[in-house]
Amino acid sequence: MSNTLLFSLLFIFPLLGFLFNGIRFKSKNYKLAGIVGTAAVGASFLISVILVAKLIGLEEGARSITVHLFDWINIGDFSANASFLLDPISAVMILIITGVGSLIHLFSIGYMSHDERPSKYFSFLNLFIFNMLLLVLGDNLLVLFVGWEGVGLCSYLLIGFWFTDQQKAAAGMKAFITNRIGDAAFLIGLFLVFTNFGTIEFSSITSLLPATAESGWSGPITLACLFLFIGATGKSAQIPLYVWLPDAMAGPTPVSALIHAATMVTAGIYLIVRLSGMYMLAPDVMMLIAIIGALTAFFAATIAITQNDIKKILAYSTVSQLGYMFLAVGVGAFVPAMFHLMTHAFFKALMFLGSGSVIHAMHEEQDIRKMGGLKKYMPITHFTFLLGWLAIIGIPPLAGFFSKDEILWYTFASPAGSKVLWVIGAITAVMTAFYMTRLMALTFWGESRVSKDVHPHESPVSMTIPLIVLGVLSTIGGWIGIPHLISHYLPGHIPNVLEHWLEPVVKNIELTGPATMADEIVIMSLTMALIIGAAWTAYMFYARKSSIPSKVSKALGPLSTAVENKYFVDEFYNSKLINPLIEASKGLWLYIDVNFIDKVTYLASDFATGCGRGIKHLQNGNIQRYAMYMSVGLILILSLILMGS
Amino acid sequence: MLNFESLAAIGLNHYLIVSAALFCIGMVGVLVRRNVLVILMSIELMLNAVNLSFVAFSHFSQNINGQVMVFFVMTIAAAEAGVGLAIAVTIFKRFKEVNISFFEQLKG
Amino acid sequence: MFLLSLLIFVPLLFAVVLLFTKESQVKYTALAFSTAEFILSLRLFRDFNPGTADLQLVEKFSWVKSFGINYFVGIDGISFWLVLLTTFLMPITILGSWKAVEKSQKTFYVSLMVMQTTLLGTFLAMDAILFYVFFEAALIPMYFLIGIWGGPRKIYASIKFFIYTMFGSVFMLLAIITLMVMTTTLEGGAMSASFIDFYKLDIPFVGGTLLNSQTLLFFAFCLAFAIKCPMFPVHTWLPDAHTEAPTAGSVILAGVMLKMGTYGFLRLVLPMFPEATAYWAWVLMLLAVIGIIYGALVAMVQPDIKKLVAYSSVSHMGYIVLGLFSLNQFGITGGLYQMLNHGISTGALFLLVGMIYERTHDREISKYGGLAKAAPWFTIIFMIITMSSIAVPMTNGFVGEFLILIGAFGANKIFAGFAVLGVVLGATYMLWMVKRVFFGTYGELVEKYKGKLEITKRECIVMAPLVILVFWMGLLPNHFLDWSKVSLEHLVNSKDKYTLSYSLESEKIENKNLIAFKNKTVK
Amino acid sequence: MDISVLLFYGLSFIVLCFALAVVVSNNPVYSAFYLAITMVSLAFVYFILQAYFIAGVQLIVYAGAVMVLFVMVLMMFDLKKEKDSFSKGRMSNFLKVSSVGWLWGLIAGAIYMSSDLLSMGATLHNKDGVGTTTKDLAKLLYTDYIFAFELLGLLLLLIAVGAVAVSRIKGGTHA
Repeated sequence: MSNTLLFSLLFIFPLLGFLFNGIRFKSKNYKLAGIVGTAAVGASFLISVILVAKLIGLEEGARSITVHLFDWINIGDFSANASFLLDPISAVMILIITGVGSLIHLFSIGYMSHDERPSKYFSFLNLFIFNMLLLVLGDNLLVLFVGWEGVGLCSYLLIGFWFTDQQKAAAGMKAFITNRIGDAAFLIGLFLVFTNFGTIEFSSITSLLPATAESGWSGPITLACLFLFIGATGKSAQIPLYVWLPDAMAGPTPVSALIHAATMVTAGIYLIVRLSGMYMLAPDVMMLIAIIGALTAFFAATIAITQNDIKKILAYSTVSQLGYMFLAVGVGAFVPAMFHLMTHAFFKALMFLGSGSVIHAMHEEQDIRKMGGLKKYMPITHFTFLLGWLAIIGIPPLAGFFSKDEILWYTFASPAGSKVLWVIGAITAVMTAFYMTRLMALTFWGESRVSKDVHPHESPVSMTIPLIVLGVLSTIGGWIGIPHLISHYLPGHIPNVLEHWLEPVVKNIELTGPATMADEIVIMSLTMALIIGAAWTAYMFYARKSSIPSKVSKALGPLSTAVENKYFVDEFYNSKLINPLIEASKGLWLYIDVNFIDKVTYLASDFATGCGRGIKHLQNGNIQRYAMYMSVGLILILSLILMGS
Repeated sequence: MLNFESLAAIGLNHYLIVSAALFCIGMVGVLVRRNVLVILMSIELMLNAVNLSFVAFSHFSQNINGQVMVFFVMTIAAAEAGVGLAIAVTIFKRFKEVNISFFEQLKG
Repeated sequence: MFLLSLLIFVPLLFAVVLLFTKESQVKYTALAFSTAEFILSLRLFRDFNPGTADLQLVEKFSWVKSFGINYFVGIDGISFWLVLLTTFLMPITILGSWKAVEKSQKTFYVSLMVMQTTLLGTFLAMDAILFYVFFEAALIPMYFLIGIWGGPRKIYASIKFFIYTMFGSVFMLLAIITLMVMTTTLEGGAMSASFIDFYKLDIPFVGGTLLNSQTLLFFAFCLAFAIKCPMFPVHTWLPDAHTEAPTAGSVILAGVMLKMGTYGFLRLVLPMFPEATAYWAWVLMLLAVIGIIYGALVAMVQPDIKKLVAYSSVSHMGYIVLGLFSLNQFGITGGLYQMLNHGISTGALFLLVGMIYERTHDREISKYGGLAKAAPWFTIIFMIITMSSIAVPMTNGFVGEFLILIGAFGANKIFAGFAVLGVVLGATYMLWMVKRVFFGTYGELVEKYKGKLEITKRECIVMAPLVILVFWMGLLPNHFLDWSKVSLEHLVNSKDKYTLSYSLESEKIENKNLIAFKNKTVK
Repeated sequence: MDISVLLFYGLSFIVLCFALAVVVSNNPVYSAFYLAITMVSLAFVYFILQAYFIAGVQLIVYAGAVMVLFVMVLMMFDLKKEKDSFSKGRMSNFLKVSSVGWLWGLIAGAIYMSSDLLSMGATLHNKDGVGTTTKDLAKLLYTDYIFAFELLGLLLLLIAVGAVAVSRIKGGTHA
């Protein structure tokens, strides 16, 4: 089959699914809707596999397939066509998107079986896959932006899926608008790229890059990178635009798994990795990215420790993990960032789906304080969740370990990295271990605190299969990127497949520092020890009912209140940005529009009517007066004529 | 400055000045009187003033066309008096008085 | 074949016919007529040649000979789509207001028909006086539309609308007369009111001062068109006019009439006063940017849906002006494209708001809520139009807005930066409104009219072409832009010395005959 | 002193005095009477100016018919001496009178200044050699002015009908 046809089909399947389910959105037949939706994405997945196989078949170094579907915008020397590029980066992405996507679709069939509008749900989900594919496959920034906005739109629609709840609708709106702020910056970045390079195609940009890096903040490439990064903070929920992601948990749980953990939120990472060549030329922006990433990772982790809503914890954990990825790209570790993106997609999707399974079993109960001891009711869920837990806290040989470890190593050793950032990253890893263990402990272990009228039960097969598959992936997914340090000692010398695969398009920063293999081993074991310690502590605290946590939070006082309330960031935004803006707008309307501009025009009209009122008396209907005016006028004219002559 | 000879020999000027005076008197009447009938009379005066100057011109230029015009003016004057008086009668029927100010009722 | 004259005056003929139609039949007849007019206008696709920047299908007859005023109409890539937009929106508007108009239907549809004549005349006129006549005449039917079928404050709104626009036009008339006097200095020495001769004028310009002829003329025209657009700070007539106008009035007003202002910028200001435009473009851009942000902010806090949409118009029109005055190909193309987009998406928004108003007779946002549950299909269509309005990619709004922004970025990075902020604010006010009207639990009005809120078949037919266009224009903009490309390129490239050549239709026929004759003799 | 000079001054005096009396008189009946006298005096002036036919018509039409009309109407109204025979407003009355006086001054001045021109023009214009007798007048009226003459006839008919129609209207502003 030709590439064009394959690409078209790749897009057409989800689109058809969207249209099919969208037109019959009122139908309550969740099975039909679910099967069609899942099949659409599944078909896309198959095509992705075929495409990737084709890509692998190509010669190394020339692995890219470009397909031009149709001309889109061609004005003057600006051209952005609907053309697509499949290269190693987008190959990884489309496999994740369609693969994890179809698992989540499958899971959704069971999850949405009691919902009123399953067709609508699946149509949105398919539309999301379509847009996400656009995002990762676009061969220029504008097509990427189309997908970028499109996934934002789907996210808006899906967060506000249960729109009768005003809060959920508001969460959707918040997500869209926050994303829009990022998008606006993205657009500026795009314009800057266009003015600098005269093109927005990735391949042309790469070939036009200058040889030397810029220093300072005013360079054109630096500015372009900066604005694109701001765009990425919106989509990938980084400081200061992360606020929408925790609220986004208002959507159905599989949505959180797909959009707000596995795929959409990683678009920012994808963007920066895609433009890694350009970012390497802007070291200041790289530093900023690393700092922002580290801070986001840290603060989100602290918030996660105090949350009690199972989904909120996972949400903050996602923000934190995304922070990791930004830290990675910030220090020049692009391949580890992609690696972590992939492993994170597996284990976080797994955990979200697991939490969905739990919530489903608990009849929409999300508070972990009302759970506990679910292990015996839901063994499969528990087991897969356990795998996810081990993966995220980074226990070898599960997926998370390899990616996280590599990020920390690069942070430590990269010339763009620093020890401080490494410390922050390590602490975050410890905190991650802590809050994840807390989540496990409170949910699955210990005594049951489930209320009497709720009878937890294991989820149906359609929901457990995705869990199992993702569990397997979370376990073995890391093995494609085993660092040299370890593979060196392994039998058969398993190479770092991922790095090798991405090498033609993305290159990590060269490690030039004095760090040695011994340092790497030390660092790795140190973090391992800390993580295990933290997990153990958390287990002791929460599974074994301890009073220490409450004592600690009391001891910390205001700090812990601040953390529990998410540092009052939402409140700050509301009171310092949004409300003043609304008040100011009201002021503009009432004082400028109604009271100033209109008043001024009234003044003009008052002047006119005033004049009329004055002159009106001349015309009082007295005919003799009129005759007088006539004669006086006549006389005046006559006088003028006669006097003049 | 006053030329008594010109006073003695009656020329066109004399008639014209009389005509002008008559016209002005009529005009004053139109402007200041309230009674519609008197106003109509004043209009007749003005028309007569015009006639006078026509006749005078005709006489002094030995041109009969002026008198033709006077003839026409008289006809029009008669017609105007007829209509004016008819309107006055209507007004009188309504208000029992023929004050010009009642014509204010005509305003929009 | 006098296609353009036919296009302009056939609606007038229809209006006369409508006068003699039975009151009960008048709406069907009006729909049939406007559709016929639209089909007639489709002939332009055959007769118009997009490959040249020349004025085409020209008709020129002497009108007032001594002043060089002609009945002079012609079409080029700039006016092409606006003409089609007008003829396209009219049947939709008529079908959309079938139910809304109860009293004196005949007058209503006659007004719409007359409106169409004046609008088309404005877009096709190539003679300044003819242009002015149509430009002003368009006010009259709109005045009646608002004044007769409007809301409670209709008299206030219609008079405000009339006086505002009239005020600007007076300056334009003055400027036109000045230009006409200036044309006597051209070769030939005769006075002329044709745009073509205006373009040839070399009007003295001194930068930095206001009191020189080109600057004064520039601002005179700008004032007229800025009020029409409307731009900040002369926009206050628009919200009032829109809130009080009946749906059809709003659609035509937003969809087509506002474009008269931007069209004027493009047709007259840019080519006629190149130096002044280049020098003073920043003023217009500044006002446009203020308009974008101001309109969006004020729209955000409106309690009335229609007023919100009206203020959003102020914001959108700001984008168009920003694009036009960035004076590069992206901006101008985007501006023209956005004119069409705005016509379609805002027109559609007004239609939708009108539909819901027909049912509930209230537009207070706070009284709504949960509409999405009560009227899902209606919500879907509304969402699509909303997406177009806030310029989500793959809809028409995005292409226009993107081109404008990239153009503006080329002209002035700071203005463009602020304009991009408008993208965020645009999403904010629309989505906030959508949230309050469509989401949440049933509001009092929705509760009251629960069963009757869903969109009817007739309304679906009204909206379908608009929805299709939203995507068509968003995905395949070249289908549309190709028709204007050459003209716009010509305008951009020869900004400083713009000329527009044309050949009369009758001469063309003669030429054809001549060629045919020659061919014969050769054979 | 020629007798015609005396006659002119005397008649002018009478004409002007009675004209003034028409305007000033409080009683419309007297006004009508004074007007009649003015008319008759004017007829004499015409006589002096050798416009015999016009003088006759003046007597018949004005002093006769029109005055009769006035008197008839006056009788119908039964008007007495008026209380406020002049319009209100001293300022405006003063303005009116003074402006009219100013007009007279202007006209008189104009005549005085252009007296030479007038006397010259007066002798120049009789070029077609038409006489000034009543017969000539009649000839002219029925040849050159026949159309206007007939039109006047039509006008008089219209006026007669119109006057009847207007005066037939019953009272009330909207009758």
